[in-house]
Amino acid sequence: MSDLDVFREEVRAWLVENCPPSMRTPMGNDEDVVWGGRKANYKNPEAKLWLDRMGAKGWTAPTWPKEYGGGGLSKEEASVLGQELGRINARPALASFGLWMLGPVLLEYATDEQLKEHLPPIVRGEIRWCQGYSEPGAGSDLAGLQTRAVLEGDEYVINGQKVWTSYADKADAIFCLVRTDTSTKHEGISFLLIDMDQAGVTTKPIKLISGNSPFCETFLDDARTPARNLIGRLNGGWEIAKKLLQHERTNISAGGFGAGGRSAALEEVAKEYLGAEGGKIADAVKRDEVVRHKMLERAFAQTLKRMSAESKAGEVSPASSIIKYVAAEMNKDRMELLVEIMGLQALGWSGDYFSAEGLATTRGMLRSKANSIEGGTTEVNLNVIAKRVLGLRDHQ
Amino acid sequence: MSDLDVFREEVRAWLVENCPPSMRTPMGNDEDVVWGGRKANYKNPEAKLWLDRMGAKGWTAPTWPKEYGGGGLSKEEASVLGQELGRINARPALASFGLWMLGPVLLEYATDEQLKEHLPPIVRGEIRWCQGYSEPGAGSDLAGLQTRAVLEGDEYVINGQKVWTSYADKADAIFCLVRTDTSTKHEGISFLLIDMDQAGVTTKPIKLISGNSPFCETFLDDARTPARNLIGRLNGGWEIAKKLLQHERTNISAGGFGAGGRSAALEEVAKEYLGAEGGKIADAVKRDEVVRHKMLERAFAQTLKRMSAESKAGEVSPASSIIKYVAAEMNKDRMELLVEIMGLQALGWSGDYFSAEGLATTRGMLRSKANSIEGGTTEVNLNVIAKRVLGLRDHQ
Amino acid sequence: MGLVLDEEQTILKDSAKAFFAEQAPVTAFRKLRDSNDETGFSRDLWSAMAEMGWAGIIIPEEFGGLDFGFQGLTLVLEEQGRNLTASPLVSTVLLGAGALLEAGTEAQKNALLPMIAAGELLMTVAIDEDHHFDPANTALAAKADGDGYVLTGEKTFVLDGHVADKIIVLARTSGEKGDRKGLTLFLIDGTAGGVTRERLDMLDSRNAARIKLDQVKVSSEAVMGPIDGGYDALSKVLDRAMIGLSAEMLGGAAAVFEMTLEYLKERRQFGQLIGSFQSLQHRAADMFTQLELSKSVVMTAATAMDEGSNEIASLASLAKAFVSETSNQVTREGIQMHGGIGMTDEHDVGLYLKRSRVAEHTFGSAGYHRDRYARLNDY
Amino acid sequence: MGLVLDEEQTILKDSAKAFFAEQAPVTAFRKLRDSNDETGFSRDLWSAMAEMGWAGIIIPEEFGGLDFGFQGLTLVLEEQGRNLTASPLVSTVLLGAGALLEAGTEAQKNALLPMIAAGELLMTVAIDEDHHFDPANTALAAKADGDGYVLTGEKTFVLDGHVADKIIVLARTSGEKGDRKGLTLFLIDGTAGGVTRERLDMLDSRNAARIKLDQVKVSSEAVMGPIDGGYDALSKVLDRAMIGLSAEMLGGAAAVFEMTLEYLKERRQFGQLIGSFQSLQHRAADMFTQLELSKSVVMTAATAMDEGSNEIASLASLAKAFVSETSNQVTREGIQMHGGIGMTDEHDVGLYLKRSRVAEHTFGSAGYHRDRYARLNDY
Repeated sequence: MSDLDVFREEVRAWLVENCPPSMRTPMGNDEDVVWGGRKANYKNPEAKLWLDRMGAKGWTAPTWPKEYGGGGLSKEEASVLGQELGRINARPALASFGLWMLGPVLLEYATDEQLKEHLPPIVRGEIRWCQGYSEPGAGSDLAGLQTRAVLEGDEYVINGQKVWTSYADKADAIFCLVRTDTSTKHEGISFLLIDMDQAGVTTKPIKLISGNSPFCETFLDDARTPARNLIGRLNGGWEIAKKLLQHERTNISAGGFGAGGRSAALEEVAKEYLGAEGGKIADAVKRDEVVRHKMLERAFAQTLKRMSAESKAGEVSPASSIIKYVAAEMNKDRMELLVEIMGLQALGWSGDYFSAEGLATTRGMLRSKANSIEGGTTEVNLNVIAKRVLGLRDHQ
Repeated sequence: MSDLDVFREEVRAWLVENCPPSMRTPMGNDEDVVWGGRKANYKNPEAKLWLDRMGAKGWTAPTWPKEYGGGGLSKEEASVLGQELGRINARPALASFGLWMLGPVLLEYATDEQLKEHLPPIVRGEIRWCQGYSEPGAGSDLAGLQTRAVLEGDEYVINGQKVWTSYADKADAIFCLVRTDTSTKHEGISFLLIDMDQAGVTTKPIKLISGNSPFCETFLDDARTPARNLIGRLNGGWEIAKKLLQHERTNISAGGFGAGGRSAALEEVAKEYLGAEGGKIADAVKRDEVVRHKMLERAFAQTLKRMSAESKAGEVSPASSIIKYVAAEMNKDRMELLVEIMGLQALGWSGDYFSAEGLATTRGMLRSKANSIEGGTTEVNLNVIAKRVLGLRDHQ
Repeated sequence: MGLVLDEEQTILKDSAKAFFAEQAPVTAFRKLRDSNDETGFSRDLWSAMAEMGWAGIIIPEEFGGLDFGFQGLTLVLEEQGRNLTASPLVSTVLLGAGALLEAGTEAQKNALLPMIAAGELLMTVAIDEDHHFDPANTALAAKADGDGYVLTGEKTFVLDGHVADKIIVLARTSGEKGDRKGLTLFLIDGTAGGVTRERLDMLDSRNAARIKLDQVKVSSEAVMGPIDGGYDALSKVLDRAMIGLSAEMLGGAAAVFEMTLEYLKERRQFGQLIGSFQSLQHRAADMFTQLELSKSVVMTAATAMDEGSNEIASLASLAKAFVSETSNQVTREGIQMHGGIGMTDEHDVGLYLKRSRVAEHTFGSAGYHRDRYARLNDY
Repeated sequence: MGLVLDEEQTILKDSAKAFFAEQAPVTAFRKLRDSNDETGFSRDLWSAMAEMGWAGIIIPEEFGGLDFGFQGLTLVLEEQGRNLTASPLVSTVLLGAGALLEAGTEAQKNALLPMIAAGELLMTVAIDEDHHFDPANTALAAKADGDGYVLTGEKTFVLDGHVADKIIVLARTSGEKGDRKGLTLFLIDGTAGGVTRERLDMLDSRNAARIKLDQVKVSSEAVMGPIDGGYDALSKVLDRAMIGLSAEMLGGAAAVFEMTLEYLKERRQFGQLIGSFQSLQHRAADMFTQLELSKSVVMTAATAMDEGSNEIASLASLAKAFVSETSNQVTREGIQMHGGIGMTDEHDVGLYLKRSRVAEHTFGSAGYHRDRYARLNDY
């Protein structure tokens, strides 16, 4: 038996022992997602148990080094772990911007001291991070940000406003791009970690057209953070930002977008709402649109697989812009197509008359409009492909 | 009886008398078009007779002043003439860039002397004009033209190369944009008339992907023209060029594009090549595409009508860019759709196996690709709409 | 006239523009939405609109109307769409008055048209029973009973159905669901015994209701138009409704385009106005082009209605299909070009998108109308 | 392997790239076209390709082949497509060898596969009878006659049909035109008595023929695969052909994209490189994206073929439909972005467009394959 097989046996045995029964059932809705953090509220105590056990093993971050609380697994072992979790339909123990976004950047840019301070709480889900990037005046033009950080003694004092900070109202801390030099654009940006449990940080949820408020405005008024929370070089934040954006694009896209109706297969919904004749979707024109979409989804999945096979482990590349571009437009089209298929049933806002599936489609269609805006607009992604991949230049 | 009714009676009587029988039959193909000029070759003597009679009345240019050979008709009278010609399915007596393009510009910019010299031969079809605009280095960027004209005594000496000159190999004379000042771009262009019957002017047909050669390269090597053939102001040619381009866009679009398959209705072709079930095109997906196209064609026709109703007589506006943009893309889509519908029958190049309709579709599809390039590319038209109609600006 | 407005029409359009901008701008609709008002529109506003003559704009003078013509109504609808104004113009005038003019008996016309023109009567037509528009798919049964009928069944997506004083119900008097024959129109009271009404909470916060009819008895005088021939009668009413709604959608799309164009001219990114980026310029130019085409199809269809053209049905489907696609494109682009701010509930563009999606599906989607257009033209 | 080339495959791809660039670039195809050569390809070139092992690349070693795998063949086809090379690779290897491997008797395999591998035998399959691809629409009749059959009917669009030494004919042994049952494959000589062949002058100047069979007698040994079960046998052959042709189209589209990208980087208008105009940048970025997706579908389908996946049919239709759309988009944009020069016969981009349109319709258009994909997946 190979080492990997041995490992697999161990994992399997551990899971039998440690994955609580309710954690092996499909998630009902967004509320079942475990984000951890100081303010976490576990309706299901088994969710907490599952997080604690996985966190203790470091398996929420399987490939991170053991010394920082991670699982210390090889890429192959992590893959085995993923397969075994999938085999029993285990729910993710932890959803976390700390795991997906901040951690990888810290591992590349932080000092040993910083890693020891910040990674273990992320792994155990003891802290919930959010990301402070966009500002009201700087959307796609991220580097135009104005939030100022000034060093006073051994603390940075931060003033400014962030916007589109996901779940900032539920987060404990924020990783932030701030301006530390106003005389230059890209080279005057630094990357700071800021605790949000202070008077200088306030948040205000933004209500979206979908009726939800996953994003906030975050106000920094004389907020303070110790100087040791500067990650990487002073004024070296833009490089980190670009890396993070690629992580974000890849994560957003691979994870699928937003809410609503992802579970039911498009063709089954079409058969139900448009009728079927001889096993075929009765509306031949819509059927063709469904096939087009299914084909694109499949081509996209194959491309994700191919790009992942081509890339070196952990590397992110301009290909992330291709992925993000396709994923965003594809999901928007999917939701519009679902609305077309479901008709009136997907045009309701609330009420018993409309099916849960219908309401989720309506809201999901609305939410999906942000897919091509958040984490890099479609326009910015096309710019990146044109310039960084194809080598086309700006006007001279 | 109103004056117009009297006029209508007169026209009707004149047509009975003067329109030869063969000129009241549908045209068979492009060869039946009468372009006139010194090199004209009339296979059908009645075509020549019809041209001579119409030319003598000035009715090839019904609204041009009588003193310049035109018909001197009011807009209303010209409209009556058009209706009566249509009523007997009369063929156009003359097709002519002189009538469509040069004449209107001369009427606006030329001196009385120039008008007396140039308009009458155009009206009578005694001269065939072509247009010398594009150059190899300057496509969409028309004003980048390099063909030089230098005044020597009372003659301009012209050196340079024009390209995409329609039917230059069959034309007697060329109206040309030339550079008369190299120190500036738009303000260094003049508008010159040049006789092509001289050693300094040679033409070379360009073979297109469709196999036809409607365009030429035209070489000007020490070509000469009298100084009196300058139209408008020295270095004032760009204003004339813009007017002419609008005329061209409107003419191209209103006249429909290129060759191939325009006659048969799309839906009938679809029924024939895809089959019909219960009177419907059997392929429901293609049927939807046919309807989309038919709807667009109808919306376009209605828009032409509306814009013509809105515009002052004879005025051309940036709306010409909208018209040109839609007409070009619509015709390209139509031809691609026809190929899709006809399948193999529209994939032949020559030979008896393929129907004439099929071959015309193949060639027409290829020819149509130029629609969005000739007379202002789609990109240029979109720029014009964005800037001149919508008021959007360039980067500052 | 037709494709260019004449003087009277221009005056009407200008006064409609001023009226809605003053009395019923988007802020008014937003307030209405946020108040969760069950009526779903302002009765005061409707009275004011009636005073302007618009409730009776297509009603002949003999019935107290303005007899201004259908084109005039589309001009008002366009301005209403531009401001997202909630009013019973579609339900009461396009559908209700339209149906009376098309299929009403003299008695029905005499009784109801003057009340509509005065803004005193709300009407609607109940058609849909399913999640896709298709009048032939009517199952709601009307059984002969003495010299009257008994109606039983359920309707959905009835515009202003929960507040309408009179409801014209499309019911099956013979044949089976799916048949075009065997349908009949009945005029019933909104508050008749056996009628239950429930307002649906729609995406666009506009009025639509689910209506249940349980053994609703009506006399033979309730019949509108020919028995078993209701489909054809209704089709003519619907042509009017499709064109009118297209005009409303055109107004909404034009408003979104204008606010987007403004934004392109004021928002800066990367040190430049975003409207100076060529890819956005080209997309804006294309939107403008589609709007110009849409304007033509709406004006042509409205003119044809006034002229009694025999192509009205085709032109109505052309308008509904074409403007729906344009509205979809413009609202999508409107959100995208506004970026994050367009995603917020606070910004108006989302309200237009919501209205657009519902309107696209009202009286048949673009796909439905392409099929209908092809059928009408024999292919 | 699969989605990333292994070392052997990389070597193969590189050598194919070098081979076609040297021995069969676009200029060679242009010369062939302008010579109006009736053979329609270069026999010398085909011998050279056979020497490279490509004629036998999917043929098992026992039959004299290279047994390199189907993926290898798609790599060669991609490079062939990139250079517009005319060769019998599709007809003889994808179709001919494919059909022998799928449905040939041992005797047929033993006799023919080695000759194919050696480049000494040209083969093809005759399927189409109409202007749209649909094997079930076969009417060409095979009537039992003693212990053999008599074939009568007409085929069209037979790739390399006028030069093929052996032709596999899809014929009807029972049932009616439109039925999938009742079809049988027959192997006949290209020069058999009763066979008339005529080369069609196609848009892409590549080989396709019309073939008439007038009372062509064959023995029972000419039967390939099950009697009346030819549709299923052929379907498997066609899956291979669809994937292979998709690879060729991908190569052509990639070539057009590359030459267009070059042009964007060198052509100036308005004092700027045209590739610096954002609308062209975005369209170029989208094309590149579609090409990346196309590459994935071709590689996935080719891998599935080698692995004997039970999803091959779906993946083949996915590849053909998806790459056809991409090829259409890229060739259209290629011409438009080149402007006038792209319209001239002198420029290569038009040649690619012509090839693309014919290839799109070979073995079923994108629309055909979307329908097939949905059928295969039960919706």
